[in-house]
Amino acid sequence: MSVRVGVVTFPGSLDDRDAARAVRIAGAESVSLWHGDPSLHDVDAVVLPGGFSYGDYLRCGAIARFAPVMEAVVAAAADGLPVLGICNGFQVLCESHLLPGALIRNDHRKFVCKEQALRIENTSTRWTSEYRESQEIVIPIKNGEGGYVADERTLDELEANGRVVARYVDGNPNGSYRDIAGICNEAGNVVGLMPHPEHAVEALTGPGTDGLGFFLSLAGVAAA
Amino acid sequence: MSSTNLDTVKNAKKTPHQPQPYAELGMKDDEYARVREILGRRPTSAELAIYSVMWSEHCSYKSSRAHLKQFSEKAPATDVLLVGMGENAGVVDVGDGWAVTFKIESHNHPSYVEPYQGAATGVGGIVRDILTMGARPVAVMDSLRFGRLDAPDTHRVLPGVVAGIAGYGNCLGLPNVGGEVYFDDSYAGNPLVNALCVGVMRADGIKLAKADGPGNKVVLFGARTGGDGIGGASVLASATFESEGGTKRPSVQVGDPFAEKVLIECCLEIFAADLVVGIQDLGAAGLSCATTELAAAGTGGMDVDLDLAPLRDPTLRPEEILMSESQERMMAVVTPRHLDAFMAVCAKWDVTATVIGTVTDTGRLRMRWHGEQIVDLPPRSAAHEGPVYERPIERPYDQDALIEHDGHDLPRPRNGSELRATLLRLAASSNLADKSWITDQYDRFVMGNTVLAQPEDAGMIRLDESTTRGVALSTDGNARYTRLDPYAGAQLALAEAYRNVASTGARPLAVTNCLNFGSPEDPSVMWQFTEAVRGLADGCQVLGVPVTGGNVSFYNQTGATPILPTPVIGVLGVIDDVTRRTPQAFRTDGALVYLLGDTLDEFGGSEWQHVAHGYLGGRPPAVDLAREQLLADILINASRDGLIDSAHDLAEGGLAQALAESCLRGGAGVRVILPEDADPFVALFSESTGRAIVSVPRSEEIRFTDMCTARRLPFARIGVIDLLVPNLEVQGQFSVQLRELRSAWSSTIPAQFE
Amino acid sequence: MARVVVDVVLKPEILDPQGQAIVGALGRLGVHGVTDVRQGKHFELQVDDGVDDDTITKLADTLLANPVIENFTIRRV
Amino acid sequence: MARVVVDVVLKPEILDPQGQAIVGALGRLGVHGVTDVRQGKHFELQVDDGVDDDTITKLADTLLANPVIENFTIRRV
Ligand SMILES: Nc1ncnc2c1ncn2[C@@H]1O[C@H](COP(=O)(O)OP(=O)(O)O)[C@@H](O)[C@H]1O
Ligand SMILES: [Mg+2]
Repeated sequence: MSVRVGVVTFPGSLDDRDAARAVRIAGAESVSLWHGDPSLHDVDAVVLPGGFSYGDYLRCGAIARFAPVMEAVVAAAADGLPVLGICNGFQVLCESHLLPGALIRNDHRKFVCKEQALRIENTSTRWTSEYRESQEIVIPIKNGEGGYVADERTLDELEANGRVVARYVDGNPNGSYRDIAGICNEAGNVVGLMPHPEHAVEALTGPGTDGLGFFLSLAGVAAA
Repeated sequence: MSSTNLDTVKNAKKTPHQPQPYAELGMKDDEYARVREILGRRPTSAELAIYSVMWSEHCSYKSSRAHLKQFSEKAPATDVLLVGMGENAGVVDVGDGWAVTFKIESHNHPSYVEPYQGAATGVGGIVRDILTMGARPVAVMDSLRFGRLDAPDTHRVLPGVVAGIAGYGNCLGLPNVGGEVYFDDSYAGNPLVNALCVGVMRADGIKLAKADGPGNKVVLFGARTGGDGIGGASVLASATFESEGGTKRPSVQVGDPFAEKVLIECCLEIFAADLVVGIQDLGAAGLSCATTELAAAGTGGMDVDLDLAPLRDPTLRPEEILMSESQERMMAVVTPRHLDAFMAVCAKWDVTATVIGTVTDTGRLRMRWHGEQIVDLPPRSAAHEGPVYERPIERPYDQDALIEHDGHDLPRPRNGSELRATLLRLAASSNLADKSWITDQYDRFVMGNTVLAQPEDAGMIRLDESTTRGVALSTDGNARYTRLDPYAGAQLALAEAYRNVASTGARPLAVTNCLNFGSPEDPSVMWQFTEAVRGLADGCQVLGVPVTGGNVSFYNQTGATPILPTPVIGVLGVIDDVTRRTPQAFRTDGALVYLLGDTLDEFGGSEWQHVAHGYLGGRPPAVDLAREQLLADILINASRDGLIDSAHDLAEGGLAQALAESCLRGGAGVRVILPEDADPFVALFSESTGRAIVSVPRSEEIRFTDMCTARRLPFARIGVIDLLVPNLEVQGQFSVQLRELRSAWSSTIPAQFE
Repeated sequence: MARVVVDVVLKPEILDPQGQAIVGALGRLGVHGVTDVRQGKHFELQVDDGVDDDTITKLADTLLANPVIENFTIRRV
Repeated sequence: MARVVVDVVLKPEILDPQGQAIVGALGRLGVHGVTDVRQGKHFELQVDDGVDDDTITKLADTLLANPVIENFTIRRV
C-alpha cells in the first residue's frame, strides 16, 4: 500500500495542487484535507502548502493557525506525524509554535520569485533522507515575507542540534538570519522550508527535479 | 435616507422640468435628450446614473464602435472561434475538446492616481472577465508603459504598479508569464497599465452573460457593495486628469485578492455542477452594467429590489449603489430549482450571496428602493443602444515632416569599437535592458503548468497536467512605429506578437487588443486610431487570425499632448506537445546560428535612433505579412521535427540585441561572422521585420536548410555557439565578454530603484 | 530628541480587506463582542528637537501615508 | 460601544526593513532631523462594553501580534 500524504487547503492556499502532484510523482497517494475539517483521515504525513491563506493580510499564517485542521496537525505532530510546511505552510508552522522563530518581510521589501540554490544540511529528517549531506539543489523561491528571524539563543540552538535543514547559497534572497532556508523540530518530523520543492518535480515546468527528494524521502521512510 | 426626497418614477413623471446634473455626470445635451425620448419622461436620478455610466466612452465605445466593426467585417474565415467579439471575452477552440479564452484590458487612469491599487484592480477585473466565460483563469500578463526611466513620476508610479500587479496576481495564484515594459516621455503623467488574462475550460462549458427564463433568480455574490470607485467608470476613464484637479480626487477602488481567489474557486465549483443560466462579472459601471447587460442579452426583463444588495456602507444612496465599482463581485442567473445548491456552494466558500431580483419577460428593467419604483427602462437602450459618434478625423499636420526627416544623415558607428559601444549602450538602454527587477516580483511557477515565462518570446502554459497540449501568448506594441505610421504600427505589433508565438513552436490562432490613444475629440488622435484599427483588421485578415475581443482606452494625455499612439496586440497560439517548445537560450555547443529573413537598411523609429540620437523620424520597417507567415511555418515545423535548439525573434535593437539575449539566457558564447557583403552596422542594428535567429545542431543542418530552401525563406549561417568561450564575438569587428554585457544589461533598472 | 508617533488608517469609505480578515477570524477564535476592526500602519519616529510639526505633517502626507486612500494622525509622545 | 486601539511594533532587536527604507528616503525628500523610524501595525477595534481588558490582551497576544517578534500596546480611546 502506498503512503498517504494529506495536503491541506486553506482559503487562499495556492500551491496545494502542485504539492499533491509532487506527492503523486513521488509514488505516494495524495489526500485533500480541508481547513474546516478537524480530521486528518488517517494520513501518514501532512503537507501545508504555499499560498496566501486568508490573504495573509494580518501576518502570514496568523489566521490559518486557528483553522480546525491545525488542531489535529499540532496534536499529530507531537506524536511524530511527518509534517512539511512550504512557504506559507512554514509560516503557519511558526505561528502554531510547531517551529521556533518567525518569518518577516523580505529585507528588500519586494516579493521575490526566482530559482534559488540551497544546501541541504540535515539529511536525517523525515523529509530529507533522499539527499546527500551538503548536497546543493536548485528550486524556486517565491515570497514576500520569507526572512527567517529568531533570537540568538534559538538560532544557536538550531545550529548546535543540526536543526537547520537547508541554507541559502550563492546569495541570501530575503535577509534570513544566518541564511536559513528551512528548519526542523527537535524530533525531525516537522520541517519548514521557504523555497518550493513542489515546483521542481518536473523538468518541463520547473528549474529541474531537485525538489522531488523531499517527497521521495517521505515515501522511503514510511515504507521502511 | 427618507423616501420623501427619493426620486421615484412617479415623481419623475410629475416633475418633468426638474433640473438634472447630467452634464456633471459627463452627458451631453443631446444624449440627455435621447434618454428623455426613450423613457417618454425625464429619467429618475437612479436612471440617470445608469445611463450616464453605460453611455460613457468607457462602457459604450461611442467614439470607437463605428470603427471596431471592421474586426468582424474583415474577420478571416476560421472554425476556431467558439465565441466571438461582443461577449466578456472571446473563446477559441484549441483542440481535443479544450477551449481557451483570453483578453487584455487597460487600467491606465486608476494606476496613475493610485499605482498599487489601480494596477491591482486592473488584474482583478480582467481575471473576472475570463472567469465569467466559465473558464479557470490560468495565467496573466501585463503590458506597461511609463515616462522616462529617470523621471520622478516614474519613480512614484512604476514600483507601485509592479507591486500591485504582483500583489494581486500572486495572491490569486496565477502565474505571470509575460508582458512588456517601455519607457517614453509621452507616458509621463499618463502611464499605461494593460493586463491580460487567459483561461482554460472544456469547450462544452462556456457560460454567457444573459438573464434567460422568466422566474429565474438574480443573485449578487462576492464582496459587499461600498462607496469606492463611484463614478470611476465615467469620471476616471472618460476625462483627463487635469480636469479633476488636485483636491477633489476621485475615490479609488481597493482590491481584495483573497476575496477574488475564493470567488474563483466558488464559481468554478458552481460551473462544474452546472448551476447557472447566465453569469456576469461586475466591473466598470458595476450593477448598472451587470443588470442592463444581462437583461438585454436574455429574455429581456428583470425586476430588482435594490434594498437587498448587501452593503458595506449602509448610508449609500441607490444611485451610488448602481454606480459603485466595488471589486470582487459577480451576478448570476439561477433557476429556482438550483438555488439551494448554488447558495450551499457559496456558503462553503464563505462567499456572501443574495437574491436581489427575478428575470421577467416585460422587456423592462425595473428596480425598487424602499418599496418605491425608481428605475423602469428598456435595458437594451442602456446596454447596447448608446450614442455612436463619427468623430472628425484629420491627418496630423506634422505627419509628412515626421516621415520626411528620416534621420538618414544621423552619424552611425564606423568601426568595430564603435559598434561594440553601440551594442553595450543599447543593451543598457531602458527599453532593452533586463526587466527582471520587475518580473522577479511575479510568481511564474504557481499551478505547475508554466512551460515558458518571461523573458522568453512568449509565455507558454500547459492546459492541464492531463495533457501535453498548451497555449502560447505574447503581447506587443511599438508606439514609435505607430506614431510614424499608425496603419503599419498596428500591423507591426501584430506581426511581432505573431512571430513571438511562432518562435516558441506554437501556431498562432487568435488576437486580442488594447488600443491606448489620446482624446477622440482630437481629430489627429482619431486619425491615428482609425488608421491603427484599419491596419490591425487588415493584418488579421491576411494572417488568418481573428480578433476575439479587446478594449479601447481613450483620453490618455497630459494637457493637450496625447501619448504616443499605443495599440497593444496579444496573440494566442496553440501547441499540441509542449515538450517540443523552443526556448530562446543558446545551449548546444557547436550548434550553428542561422539568421532567417532579409535585412534592409531600416532605422525609422528604431531603438538606435532613439537611444543614440534621441530622434524619431522616417518610416517604420516595412511590413511583409506573407513573409511572417512563411517564417512562422518554418519555426513551427522546425520545432515539431526537432531541427532547432533555440529560436529568438528579432525586434527592437535588431540582430545585436537578439544575439545578446540568447547568449545571456543560456550563458553561452557565440562567434558571429556577418555576411560578406553586409554593412556591419545595418546587419547588427536594423529593425527589419520577419526575422529570427535559430540555433541548429550540426546533425540537423542539412534538413533544416533544405526546408528553408524548399519553402524559399532566405537564410544565412552567421555563427556558431561556443559554450567554453563566454564571449559575444563578431569576427573582424569586436568581442564582448558576456560578463560585461550582462552587467550593462542588468544594472540599468535596479540602479534606479534600489 | 523627541518621539513622534504617526498612525495611518484607511479612509472610512475605503475597503479594508485586512480588517475584514481579522473580523472573520475572531469567531473561529471564540472572541465575541468585537464588532469591527480596521487595520492601519503605525510609525514611531525619533526626531531632533528642532523638527517642527509642519515638517512631520509633510513627511506623513508624502511618505508615510497615501492621501488618496489614507488619513493620518500625529502624536508627540 | 468602546473604541480600542492596539499598536504592534517589532521588537527592538528585530531588523525593520520598512522603517529603514523610510529613513533612507528622508534624505532624498530633503527632510532632516529624523534619525530613526520603526514601522508597525495599528488596529482600531469597536468592542461591546462588556468586553474586558483581559479579552483584548488575549486577542492582541494570540492574533494581532506575534509575541516571538512583536510587542504591543493597548489603549482605550
Ligand atoms: N479593441 C477592441 N477590439 C475588439 N473588441 C473590442 C475592443 N474593445 C472592446 N471590444 C469588445 O467590446 C466589448 C465590450 O468591452 P468592455 O467594455 O471592455 O467589456 P467589459 O464589460 O468587460 O468592460 C467586449 O466584447 C470587448 O471584447
Ligand atoms: Mg466584462
